Amino acid sequence: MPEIVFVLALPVLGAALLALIGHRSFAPSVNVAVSTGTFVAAAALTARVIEDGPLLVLGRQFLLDPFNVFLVALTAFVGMTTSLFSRPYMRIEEEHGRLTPGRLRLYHSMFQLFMFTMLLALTTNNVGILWVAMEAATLATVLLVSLYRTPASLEAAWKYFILCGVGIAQALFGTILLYFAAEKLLGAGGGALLWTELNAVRENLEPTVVSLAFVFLLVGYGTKVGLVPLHNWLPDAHAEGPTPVSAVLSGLLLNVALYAVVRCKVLVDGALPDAFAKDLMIGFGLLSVVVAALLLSRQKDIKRLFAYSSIEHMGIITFAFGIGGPIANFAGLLHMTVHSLTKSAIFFAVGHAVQKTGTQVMDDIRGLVTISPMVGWGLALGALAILGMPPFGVFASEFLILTTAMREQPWATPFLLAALGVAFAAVFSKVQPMVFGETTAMRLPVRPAMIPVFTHLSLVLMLGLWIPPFLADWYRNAAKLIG
Amino acid sequence: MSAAALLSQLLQVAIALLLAPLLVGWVNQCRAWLQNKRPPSLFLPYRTIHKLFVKDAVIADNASPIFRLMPYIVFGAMCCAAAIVPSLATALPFARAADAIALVGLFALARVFMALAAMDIGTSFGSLGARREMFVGFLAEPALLMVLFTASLISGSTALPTIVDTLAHRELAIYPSLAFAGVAFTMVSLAENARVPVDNPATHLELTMIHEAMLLEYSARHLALLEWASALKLFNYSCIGLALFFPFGIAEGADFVAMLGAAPALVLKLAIGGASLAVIETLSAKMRIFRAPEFLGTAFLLAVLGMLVNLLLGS
Amino acid sequence: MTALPIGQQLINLFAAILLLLAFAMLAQRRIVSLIDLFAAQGLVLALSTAVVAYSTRQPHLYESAALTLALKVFVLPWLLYRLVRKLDVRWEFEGLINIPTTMLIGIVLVVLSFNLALPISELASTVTRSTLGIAMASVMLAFLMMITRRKAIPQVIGFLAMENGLLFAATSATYGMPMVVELGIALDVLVGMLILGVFFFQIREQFDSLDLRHLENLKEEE
Amino acid sequence: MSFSPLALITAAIAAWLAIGVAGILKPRSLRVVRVLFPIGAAVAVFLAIFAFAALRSVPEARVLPLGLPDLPFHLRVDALSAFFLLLLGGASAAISLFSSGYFRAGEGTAPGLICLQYHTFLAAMALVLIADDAYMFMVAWETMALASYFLVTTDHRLPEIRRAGFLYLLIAHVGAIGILLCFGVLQGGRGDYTFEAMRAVSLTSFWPSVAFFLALFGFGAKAGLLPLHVWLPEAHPAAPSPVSALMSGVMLKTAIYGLLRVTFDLLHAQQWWWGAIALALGLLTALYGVIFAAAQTDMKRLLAYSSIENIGIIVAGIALTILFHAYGKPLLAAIALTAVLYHCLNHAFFKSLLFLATGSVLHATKERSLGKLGGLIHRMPWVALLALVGTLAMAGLPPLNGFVSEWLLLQAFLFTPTLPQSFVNMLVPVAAAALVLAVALAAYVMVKFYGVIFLGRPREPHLAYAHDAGRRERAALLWLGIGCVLLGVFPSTVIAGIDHVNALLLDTTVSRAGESNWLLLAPIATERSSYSPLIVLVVIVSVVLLTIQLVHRFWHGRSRRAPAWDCGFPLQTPRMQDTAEGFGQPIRQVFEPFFRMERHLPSPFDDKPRYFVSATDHLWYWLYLPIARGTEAVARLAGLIQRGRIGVYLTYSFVTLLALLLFVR
Repeated sequence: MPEIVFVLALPVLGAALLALIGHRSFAPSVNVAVSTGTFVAAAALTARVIEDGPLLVLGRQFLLDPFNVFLVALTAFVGMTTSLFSRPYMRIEEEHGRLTPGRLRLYHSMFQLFMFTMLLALTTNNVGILWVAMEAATLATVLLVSLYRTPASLEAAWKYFILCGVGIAQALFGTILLYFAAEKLLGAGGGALLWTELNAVRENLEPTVVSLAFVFLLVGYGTKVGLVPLHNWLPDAHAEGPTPVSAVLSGLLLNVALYAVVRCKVLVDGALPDAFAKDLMIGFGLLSVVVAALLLSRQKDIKRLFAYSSIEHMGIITFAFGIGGPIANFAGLLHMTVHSLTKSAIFFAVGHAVQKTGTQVMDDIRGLVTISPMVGWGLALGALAILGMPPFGVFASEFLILTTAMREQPWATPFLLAALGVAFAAVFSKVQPMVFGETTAMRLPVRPAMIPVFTHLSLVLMLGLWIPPFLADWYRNAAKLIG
Repeated sequence: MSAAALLSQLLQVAIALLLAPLLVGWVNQCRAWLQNKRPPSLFLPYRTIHKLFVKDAVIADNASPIFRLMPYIVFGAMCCAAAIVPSLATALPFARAADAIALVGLFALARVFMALAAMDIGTSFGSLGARREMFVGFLAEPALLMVLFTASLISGSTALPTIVDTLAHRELAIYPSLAFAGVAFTMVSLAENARVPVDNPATHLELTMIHEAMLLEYSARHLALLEWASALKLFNYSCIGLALFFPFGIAEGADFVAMLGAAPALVLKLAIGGASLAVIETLSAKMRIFRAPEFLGTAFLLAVLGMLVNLLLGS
Repeated sequence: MTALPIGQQLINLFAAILLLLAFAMLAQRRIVSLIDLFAAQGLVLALSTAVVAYSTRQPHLYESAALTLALKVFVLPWLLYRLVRKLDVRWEFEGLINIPTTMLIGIVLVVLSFNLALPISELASTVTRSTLGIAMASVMLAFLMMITRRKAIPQVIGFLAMENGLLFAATSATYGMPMVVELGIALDVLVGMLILGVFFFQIREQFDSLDLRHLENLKEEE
Repeated sequence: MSFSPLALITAAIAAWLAIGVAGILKPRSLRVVRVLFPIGAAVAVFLAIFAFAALRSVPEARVLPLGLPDLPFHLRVDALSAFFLLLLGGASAAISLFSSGYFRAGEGTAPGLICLQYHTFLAAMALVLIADDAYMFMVAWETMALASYFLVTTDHRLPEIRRAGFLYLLIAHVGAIGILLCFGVLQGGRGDYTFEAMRAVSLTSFWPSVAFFLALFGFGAKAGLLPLHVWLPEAHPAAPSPVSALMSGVMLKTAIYGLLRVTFDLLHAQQWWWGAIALALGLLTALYGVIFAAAQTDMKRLLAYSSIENIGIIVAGIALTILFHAYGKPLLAAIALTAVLYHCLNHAFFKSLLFLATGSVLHATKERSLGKLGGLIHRMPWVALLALVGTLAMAGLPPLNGFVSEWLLLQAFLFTPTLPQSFVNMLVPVAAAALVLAVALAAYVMVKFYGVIFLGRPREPHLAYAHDAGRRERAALLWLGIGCVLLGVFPSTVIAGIDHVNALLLDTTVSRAGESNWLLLAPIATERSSYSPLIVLVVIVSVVLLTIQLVHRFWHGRSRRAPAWDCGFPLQTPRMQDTAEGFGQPIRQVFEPFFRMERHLPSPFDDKPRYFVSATDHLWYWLYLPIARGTEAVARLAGLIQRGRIGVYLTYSFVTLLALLLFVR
């Protein structure tokens, strides 16, 4: 199975290589090259899975089914565009003297390591390894968040580490309980932690244990998803880390954590007669949407703003998976895709905007279209897209989620209506004056890397108007898988 | 429509045109008697109109075409109304061209043009008059419509001929709804025809005048047409009132004989109506302009009450 | 009733000691002795794992016991000692909540986790099932400790103690996780510890103290 | 591909989009725009023609290979959508032509970008009208909102314009979510979002009512129904005049279209009490709008408020239709619906005409405040003449078009007492009274509007240099003016067209039932009611001509010019004319409770006496600000969960964990 090996090996080798060569002028290009290679491998892998269905490889340790393979492709793609974006961005940061070559070496190798952990978490078939990979992802990003070594970034990293570490520990306890429940059916040893095995026997898993396990798993991985009230690390980490890191945190890490939750939900749904897991996820999702929308209206820092919007969207997706059924799951998966594309695009634009104006305080950012039309329009369109304005893809998924919710969970729709309204008012009233209006700032000489932004946005636009058939089948199968 | 019908139609309009100034003269005479003055000649209005036609017209420097065209349009609208209102006969061809609602629309058209022309010169009094006129109008118009609605609810139609026929052919009885409507109609027509207590046609005291303030800049033939038009308006309103509340003796068919038969009845009814108008004007005092809304509001209320009563009691 | 086999008696003993140590850590203010307690906990954990391995003939548990011994008794405490010496932070001041209250809450937690663990223990087929409740309790107590401590290092020790509790749960409930996972966990813990070490110095050089009160600036303003 | 109407309409829409893209190619060049907009106008004319063809042909559906995987874009054109497409084409043809002369370079957004936004706006509106599934409808709907938002904020440097745009987009978005939920109800849990499927679903218990009121909320937000009207008077003055014309004249009608589509096409049975509530809401809106219009001093705000009034009237008509239809009186329902559609058409024409006229005035004088205009009839005769037509039409005067629809609506009101429900019968006189009051007030407002702008003497010296509109503007205004007259004079012909819609929605028709012919309009029977604007027009005109002839024959036509007499007042300045405030003052006084008044009267001792009065909307203070403050307060509370202390955060997750564990037990 070459592809999977490449997908996993390339980032590791890249990390090692970048750590060895240190920060040379060509290090960013190496970074880009490795990420591109990973994406190519992932694409090949995806193609194969589309051709001959789910794969179970390397001693059943690695599973590739429609659900995770599309996340693999997405992750590799966003990783590639992020590396493209970070090349000029980091150079400017260095020119501004905010980063030293040593830190850039750290940044590049850690970036690759982070990619590896996420890809591992996605592809592994072993629930335990999944946990290990999630923990490793936390560790890798902690150093990225504290890259600037400013007091604020240290504080953010510390909170991130402790909160996620503790959360992850709960997840480990959940995993142990899961193993405990499975091992009576599958016998001790590696088999009992393989998701495929668990899934095969999920009807016979002991309900009480599984429900306990799911509580621990939800609280654990939910902390990384950023579900309220476990979300407190998220805005700090997003606001204080370098922008490329915020982009991948928001666009990828949250997805991966949510992926873990959903994997567990599948098992629990099988084991429990009642809709225990569904109810929990609906509750958490709704709470997150509402609270995040409210907090959005109080933000002053642009990156914090979009961090909260990530919490809101994760809430929406959790809500969708909680509803379940073909349409809601389809919508949830679609929303995962468009959210990570849009949100990372927004963070790219935000990064350039912040570099041009030299501040993250929104009241001091004005008239971006006059400073740099590309950045301005990128931010405006991205914000409108993330707010669920058609013809962008975010609207497509929200359309499906809301219309389904109206019949499945009517009681929830008033909250959603109010929350989405508040979120729109909050974000748009802040973005509009930043994009338009008068400005005193000069045009900076540096050319922003806008290709990633507009690639993402045009993809999102396409998904709003036309979803390629293979992608659609893919979502459908994944939705069926999630049940 | 047959030539005879057309002829009788024209006859009715002609009669209206001729009788209108006479009605005005008659009202003034009655009022003079009631106020112990020596009455002016019954035909004074005709002389006035002729005199004005003879004079040379003086037009303000910055007058626009609207200003010059307005008298003709108002006059035309009033003639059209005279053709529609069943004064002598009901089965007239033009009566179909506009029902009660359209009739009110015609009056509104005339009013709007008067107001616009009054604002055209840009004098303080002109715009003051225009404002007050529209102010009175926006309350009087709905009241009038409500009155007509009451009638049309009784007759199940908004076509004036049908209304008149139904009302004329009902057995005599007390109709509280019509009573309400009658009072409302009287009040409205007082306001609409610039009569005391809302307006005083006999004065140019700037604080009180409404209708006259709009005509200040007019002279000669334009003024003559306007005088004539307002006389026609009074005539039309009286005919509407008579048709609604005393529809007796009006000609059913459209032949001359019937109409000639109906003419004396009409004259008689008009004489009585004019006299009572004079009485009202003598007995009541001109009210401040800001009292006008209350007055007209009462009329409006009465008209709506009339409708409600009609729906409640079915009569 | 017949007396339990010796192995199980030992395991129960170790479990009791583990719980006791957890409480001790909750009560302990001096960082150095906190580290000692942590090391002791690791030792007990390793011993119990070994006993389980012996009494249930599970060779792979010996490896995990060795791993625990190496990591939790030698490497991590050593690292912590060095840190404490380098940063010389010896004293921990009053926690957020005073000790007696903490203790009371701890008791409540223990009762609660016993309750929660009971149904699971019923199902367990292992000789060590009764200790699952204790494992959960020590996890909870570690959690409580993390909440109540104001200094960075005790918080981290709490974190590691939680890891211990989890491992104990794994061994007691399921005779340990598969080896890959065990290794992965161990690796994560080690790396995490190293990163934290780096962190302490950074925090120290930024705020010249390890008091977490300095790390309360990122928040929603009123 | 056969040249069916739908295909041609789709092609026209595509052409619009192409024009927009062509505009963006050279964004800064004004010449390109000058060429592109007339082409867009031509496309609009063709669209109108195709729509007219579609109006009389059978419904026709197509599927585009776009959209969601299980839900490609469904297109369908039936009589209802065709009618509104006709409206769109007819009005936008003139507006595009006007725009080609209107937009100048340099102010705000680049002309090429405006061209793109403008034509996207047009295309989106057309797509809303031919959408046949919920997803495409929503996409087109929101695209419409977005494009119009960008057009409104063309001059985005001004904060108040940005504020207006924000308010507009916010309310539009919230309304859109309401519509979305409405469709969520309509699909009945089947997961099939085509309108075809929705027609098939039969909802039970309270679901139909939920759907209707969600639709009323959503579409009402777009149409400017109370209390969601606040964006209109902000957005219309902010937007460039052609855009205001397009939004007020056409876009509001798409909301009416949606309401009709949901109520009469997708929902099967209507409840009478929907009608009652909608009636109350509509009339309240009408009165509210016209009263505020009377108090305005900005000409575009005035027109915006009068749009609110007209929307209120239209909604009242829809409510009547619901009432009649619920009580199984199809003919009366058809009359009411005819009135509704007719009024939509009329409003599209005269409101666009007036907004474009204000645009010309704005360009000629750089003034928007009524207090600084006046006497423009001498400087810009063309605009003045055509604006007069619009003014009379909007004042609802015969023989112009505004009157016809109001006449029909009043007829419908008069027939209501035949309903079995006595409560409704009691409601009607009051409702009719309110409607008539609103119509009469509209006349007041229009006299103020026209008189203050075009008549009297210029209130500012620089007005003397005002110039008349350009050739293209004139042509556009002429088109609309002629439209007003024709719509007013040949009602029976128009109604014959509208009857296709009646046949579709209520399967009955007006013109075949009554005794109407090309000359005479008699929906039921000539005995019941009849109206012939043509005769009225001919009579008045002939009398006017005849009188002029006779007067000149018997007497003379001599006249001379002289200074105004004005009761002999010696000196007169333009300042002595009535101002807009003055003209609105009586209304403000009578309807005082409607306003939130702030008056500053000069004291006798001021050396520079200033009079200042502002009449603002109570709803801001009773509804919107409380909501805003409430959200603010809740948000502050939510902020309290994040106070930065890590111990507290840990406690959150700890407590959550314990709570869940107990929940599991």
